[in-house]
Amino acid sequence: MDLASLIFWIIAVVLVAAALVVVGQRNIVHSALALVVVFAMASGIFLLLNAEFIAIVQILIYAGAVTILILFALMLTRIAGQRVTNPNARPLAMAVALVVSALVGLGIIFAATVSQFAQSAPAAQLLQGTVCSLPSNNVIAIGQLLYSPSCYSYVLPFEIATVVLLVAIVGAIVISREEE
Amino acid sequence: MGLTLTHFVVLGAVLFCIGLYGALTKRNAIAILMSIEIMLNAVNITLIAFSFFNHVKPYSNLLTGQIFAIFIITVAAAEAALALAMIIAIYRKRQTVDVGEIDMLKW
Amino acid sequence: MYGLYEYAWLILAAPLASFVVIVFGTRMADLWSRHHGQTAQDYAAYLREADPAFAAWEATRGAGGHAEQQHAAQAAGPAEGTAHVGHGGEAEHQEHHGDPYDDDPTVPYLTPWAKLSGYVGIVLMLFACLYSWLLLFASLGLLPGTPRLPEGGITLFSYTWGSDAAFQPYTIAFHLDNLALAMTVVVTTVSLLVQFYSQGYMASSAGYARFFAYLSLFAFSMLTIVFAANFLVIFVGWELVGLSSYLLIGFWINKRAKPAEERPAPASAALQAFVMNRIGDVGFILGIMILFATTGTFDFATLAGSGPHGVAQAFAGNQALLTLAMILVFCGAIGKSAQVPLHTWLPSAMEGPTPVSALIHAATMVAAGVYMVARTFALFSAAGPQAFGVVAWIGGITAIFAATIGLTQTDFKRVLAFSTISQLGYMFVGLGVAGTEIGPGAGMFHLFTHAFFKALLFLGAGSVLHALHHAMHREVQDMRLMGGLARFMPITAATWLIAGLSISGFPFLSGFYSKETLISLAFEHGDYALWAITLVTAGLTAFYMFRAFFLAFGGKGGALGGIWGGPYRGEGTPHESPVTMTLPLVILAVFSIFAGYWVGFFQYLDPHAPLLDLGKLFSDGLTWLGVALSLLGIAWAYVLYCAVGWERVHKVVEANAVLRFFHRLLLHRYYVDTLYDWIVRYVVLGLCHVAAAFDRFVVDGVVNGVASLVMELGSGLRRAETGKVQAYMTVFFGGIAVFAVVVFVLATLR
Amino acid sequence: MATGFKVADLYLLSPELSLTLLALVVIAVDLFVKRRAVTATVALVGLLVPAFFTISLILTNTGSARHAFFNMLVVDNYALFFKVVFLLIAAVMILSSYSYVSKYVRGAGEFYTLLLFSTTGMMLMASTGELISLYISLELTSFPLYVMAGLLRTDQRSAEAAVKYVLLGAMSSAILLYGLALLYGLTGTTDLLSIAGTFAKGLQDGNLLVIVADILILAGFGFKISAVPFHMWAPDIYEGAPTPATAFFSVGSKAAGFAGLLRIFFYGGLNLRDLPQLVVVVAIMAILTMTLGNVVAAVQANVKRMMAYSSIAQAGYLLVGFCASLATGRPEGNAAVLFFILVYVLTNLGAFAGIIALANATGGERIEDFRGLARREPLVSLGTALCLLSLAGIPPVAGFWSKVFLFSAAWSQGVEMNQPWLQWLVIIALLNSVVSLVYYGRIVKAMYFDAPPKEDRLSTPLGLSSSIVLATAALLVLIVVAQVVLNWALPAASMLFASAQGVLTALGH
Repeated sequence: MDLASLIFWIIAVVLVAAALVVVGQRNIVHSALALVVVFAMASGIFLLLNAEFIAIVQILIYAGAVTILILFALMLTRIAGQRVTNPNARPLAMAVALVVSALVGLGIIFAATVSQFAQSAPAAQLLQGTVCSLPSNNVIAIGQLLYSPSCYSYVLPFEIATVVLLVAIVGAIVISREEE
Repeated sequence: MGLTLTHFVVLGAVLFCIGLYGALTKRNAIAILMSIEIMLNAVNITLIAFSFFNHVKPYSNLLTGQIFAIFIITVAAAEAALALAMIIAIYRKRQTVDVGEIDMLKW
Repeated sequence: MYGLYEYAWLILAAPLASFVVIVFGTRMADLWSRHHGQTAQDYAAYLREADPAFAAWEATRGAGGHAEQQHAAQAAGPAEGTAHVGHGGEAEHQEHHGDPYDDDPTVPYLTPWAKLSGYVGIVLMLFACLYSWLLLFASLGLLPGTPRLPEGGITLFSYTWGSDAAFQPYTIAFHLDNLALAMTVVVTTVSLLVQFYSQGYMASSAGYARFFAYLSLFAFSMLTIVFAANFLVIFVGWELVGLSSYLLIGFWINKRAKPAEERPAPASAALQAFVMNRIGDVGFILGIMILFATTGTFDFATLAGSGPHGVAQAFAGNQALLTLAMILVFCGAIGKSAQVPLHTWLPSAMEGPTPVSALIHAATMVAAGVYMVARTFALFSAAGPQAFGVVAWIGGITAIFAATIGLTQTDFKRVLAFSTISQLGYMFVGLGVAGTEIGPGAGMFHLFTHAFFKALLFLGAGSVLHALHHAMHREVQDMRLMGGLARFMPITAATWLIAGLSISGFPFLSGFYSKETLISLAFEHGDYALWAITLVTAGLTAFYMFRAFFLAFGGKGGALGGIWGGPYRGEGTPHESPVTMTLPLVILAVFSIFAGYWVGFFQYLDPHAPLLDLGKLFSDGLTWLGVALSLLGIAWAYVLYCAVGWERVHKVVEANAVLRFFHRLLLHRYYVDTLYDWIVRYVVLGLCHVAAAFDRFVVDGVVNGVASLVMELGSGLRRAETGKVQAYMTVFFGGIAVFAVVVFVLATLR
Repeated sequence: MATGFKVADLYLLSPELSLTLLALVVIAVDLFVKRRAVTATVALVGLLVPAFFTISLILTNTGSARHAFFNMLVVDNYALFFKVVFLLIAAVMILSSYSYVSKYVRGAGEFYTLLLFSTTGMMLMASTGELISLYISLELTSFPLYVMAGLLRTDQRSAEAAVKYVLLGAMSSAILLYGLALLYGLTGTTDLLSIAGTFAKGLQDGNLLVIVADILILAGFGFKISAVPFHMWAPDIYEGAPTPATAFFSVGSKAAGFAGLLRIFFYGGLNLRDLPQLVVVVAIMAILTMTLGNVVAAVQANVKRMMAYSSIAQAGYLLVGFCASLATGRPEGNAAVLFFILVYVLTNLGAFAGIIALANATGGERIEDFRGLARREPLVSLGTALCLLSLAGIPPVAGFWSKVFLFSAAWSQGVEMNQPWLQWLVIIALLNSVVSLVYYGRIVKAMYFDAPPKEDRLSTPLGLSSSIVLATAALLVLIVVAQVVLNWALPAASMLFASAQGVLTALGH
């Protein structure tokens, strides 16, 4: 077993365990803290896959911002005197949920393991525009792919994403604004 | 035995599955949201794994999976903000975040 | 090349345009201006000043209405006398007659905008009329530089709804050929004159603008039939004609029934016309459906052609079905052209304003049936002699049937109504006996000439009624209350005389040519029974037309031995109608004289048909036999109504048991209306009860069963919507899981 | 091939660009001008700008697709058709929602802004040729919808609708993302044309992961178009949301969902592999959707809830056309789908305008509140009744013809391509149409044959009555010009196939 595999297995086990804690805990704050572990471990997986930038972003946005957001929300929606802050559904519902999610997961895993992925591109070059060679630095490469004007880049979705963020801001403000 | 694509895809699927189970069983709306975040992370892992193991020339030159993941992170964060705002809004009106009790609209 | 002809759709568009302009333009403006300027009360005050008749009527309405109510209460008998307040309105409704104003007098009649809408209608119709005459001359080759129409005609407009092959038969197509053009001329000319005439006739009636809108719609509908290139369009026009006739017959919606004169209310007359036509239309639709189901097309030219969609090929070996189809199609014509046994609506339709009657009888509605048969003549030819036999015999029976009824009617307009039915019968005889070598020419020729003198007869009658209305301040249609009107209204009388002579087949007038041709055709064709019927009918026609003439315009003691003038049996002093009404009479009189001189008519419609051989017509003894019979009829009418006088004739008839029986029989129109009444009351209503029971217990049972099943299922399924978000998620992913399993199983099985 | 970004590319993006700017202008106007009418007017008049650009794009359309931003923006007949539909939706929505919004909704200015943003997302979704932009556009479409559901003033049900919508929406986008990720993994690219090429050449049949990806994507879009079993959100959210927002969901979400679905399945060449299994899934979905929608709609008392089930049922009919095209590889079914969508959009907007008018005047939205409406408000009743009859598919209104086109396309393709089960699908759809008469008829009956609870005249604001008149008039006009629209829809639908075909040709198939 090489080092990468070892790291992978460690991270994977912790990741799954933390995720199970998130869905298993009956105290919502513990769940939230376990969620931070999930995010951090996922970031580790990203590092393993040569996605340094995303690993950092993952830490910054998920482990930082989103978790804080969730914790704030938890504080704001606290119900006094409630012992179980993160209750489960009824046993029957849980059983059904287990079956359903197991089916979905197993289906995907089964399909993924027996299927083959495309190994070669079609004969003709179909991508529009020039594909520039990317630098080995992950951050620079992603920057170039996000908004390079001359090479193949995802500038349109990037611009749309800005509007999505604006909509989210406007929406969050409108929703949470106290009635005038 | 080196790491293969299957390792990561299966990890992603397992994670997705756990998130899904959480979303289906947790009754706190915020917990559901957390479960959904796990599911999205699972998707991200899958995507980045695909990006890493992409052997299809010339597409493998592009880090499409990573770009996709960035967009997902962005949107998920925005979605989380939006959802939390709504959960807080309904908490203010009903004093509960238990989705089992949020069932005025039915039938 | 056919540039001039290609704009013939303008003729169709003109009345539609005037309808639209009147309804959405002047009528709106009228309503607006009335709302803002002139109120109904203002108008009543104005009318009180301007029209002494109105003031008088209004004065009697207060007192008389009350008196009538008491009268009604007495009539209802002591048992119902106590309920008099509740039933007063209804009783008055029953007993009401002699009301000078058939509509609410406080509704303004002739506002400037209404007047304008009349002008709009007339001007646009004038354009259509002139254009159609121009085209007629062009198609006769009289217009230098413009070729005649090609034999198959030209397509004016074609719009296929949907490019899919399945939609190909559903085409809106208009088509112009000589047949259509001849009919267009008739329709536009009569419509124009009727509209012009209506200016005077409708001047004192409410809804002046509405009337012109309806007239335009009527003309448009008829022109749709005329230009139709396939059964689909002709059917649309057919129903539009039904609609507009419904609107026009029932135009005086507030007018009541007059049981004393056996006259229904316009509203119910309109309904009767509509329903009768629907009965015929059932056959029409079935016929069209058989044709379409077998050939796959509605197009006349295709049906008549020899291609795979033509009836010749499609019905090969199945001639009986084609004959059946064409007889069913002819059912539509029976209804529309008021042939026996669906004729009863036409006399009732006399309740509409008289210009409408003129329009219906001369050009627009009843002519549609004849025109349709002429239009589908090739199909009837293909169907063979049985189909033609049905056409001819229905026509022949109707001709003599209606003519005999006409002998005894006392209502001025009703005589004309039965004469129309009778003459339409002639046209069908003409179509039925002509055979393929002459084509539809003979029947259409009579339609062509008849249009002018029948319009003239009706407009003349309208002129008389108008005059009497003004003289007596009530509606008079009974000929026994007229007499000697020729001295009061010479123009009307003179033109009416011309029309009467023409319809009687007096030599050298238009009716002579068309009618005698028909009769001699029946003889040549070997249908001696039909020939005899038409010959006798000719004599009867002459008799009742002149009976009407002498009763209304002449009478014992008048000038020219009672032909001109005589003792006037009504009250007041009638006057000749205004020039807006007499001018159309004069124009129509000219047409009534000369329309028959178009000897190339047969050939115009069908290039292979022979010319109308005048020499043969004049030299044939049979022709003069017919003329002699007509003259005999005229003479007999003169003897009875000028020399003897109708009172004495009446006494004689009443004294003789046999004569009395026939008089009753004819006066009650062979009791056909009574029979229908009975059938409707007992048979149809009985069937309705059966159908209602079936509907209630079987149909409703099934429907309600299915509905309650759906409801039960729905009530169960809606419970799945628990309102719990996680249940929704579970279903969502459960669905995915199930789909995945299904697909995996399928993929493995493959 | 374009090598990089050109200013001319902005022209192709101009409708969306101007719409975004308009949304920003509206928010700014709302900030500085207190009168709501001004905001609505600005939004409505401002729509002329994207409309102008769209028309200009249509006029300069040569019939072949134009690409910009590395094929992430595709301007072809298909995209233009949907752009028109979405602009129509936005315009009618603004026109008909003003009175209700200013009365019952908090943040009226934001309502319009969100509406415009959502429309932008829809337009982008119809005209994008790449998965990432597709996903982002989908979210741009959805986010405003989530918010709009919760905007009803002081109403717990509205807040509940918003929470449910956002949670379910997040779930569905997660599952869609998984599908898209698998698609990317399978083909190595997110460019739809490249995916089509890879599907045609680089993958073999019997690839289970392809089917899984198909199902996941179908589920994601099935949520948007509310197809059974992904429909559960619709009734609750429809009932709880402000009525204009409901109207917008019922047409916008559905049209956008179908726009994306057809784009990804046909333009992206997903129809090139493992069809039989996929078609079975879609057919089952279609049958379930039609039947459940109609059956449950029949027992609803709340009109908005009933309309939700009705819209589910309509999605079922649309799936029949989609299924036909999927199974036979012929564009006719999709063309009928496009026409059906246009008619459905107009009809539903008209019907909802009637419901808004009633809710606006009386606050009631149950079927019994419609009693005698014909006497209280004849014009609106007539328009609503016509729209409902159109939804039921009663001739001769356009709804009838859209159904005729859809079913006859499916039927004739079933005959031609020897797929007899398609005819059974059509028969089931026809039976469902009969069932649908029950509940549409109930409202019409209530409006025209029941005694009104109050003898008064309701006054309908100009915007509402004009939008209902416009919608109804459009329905009647569509009867006549149906062929014109079809002549546009067919090339649009063919183009989706043509692109995949073009790929195949380019690959030397």
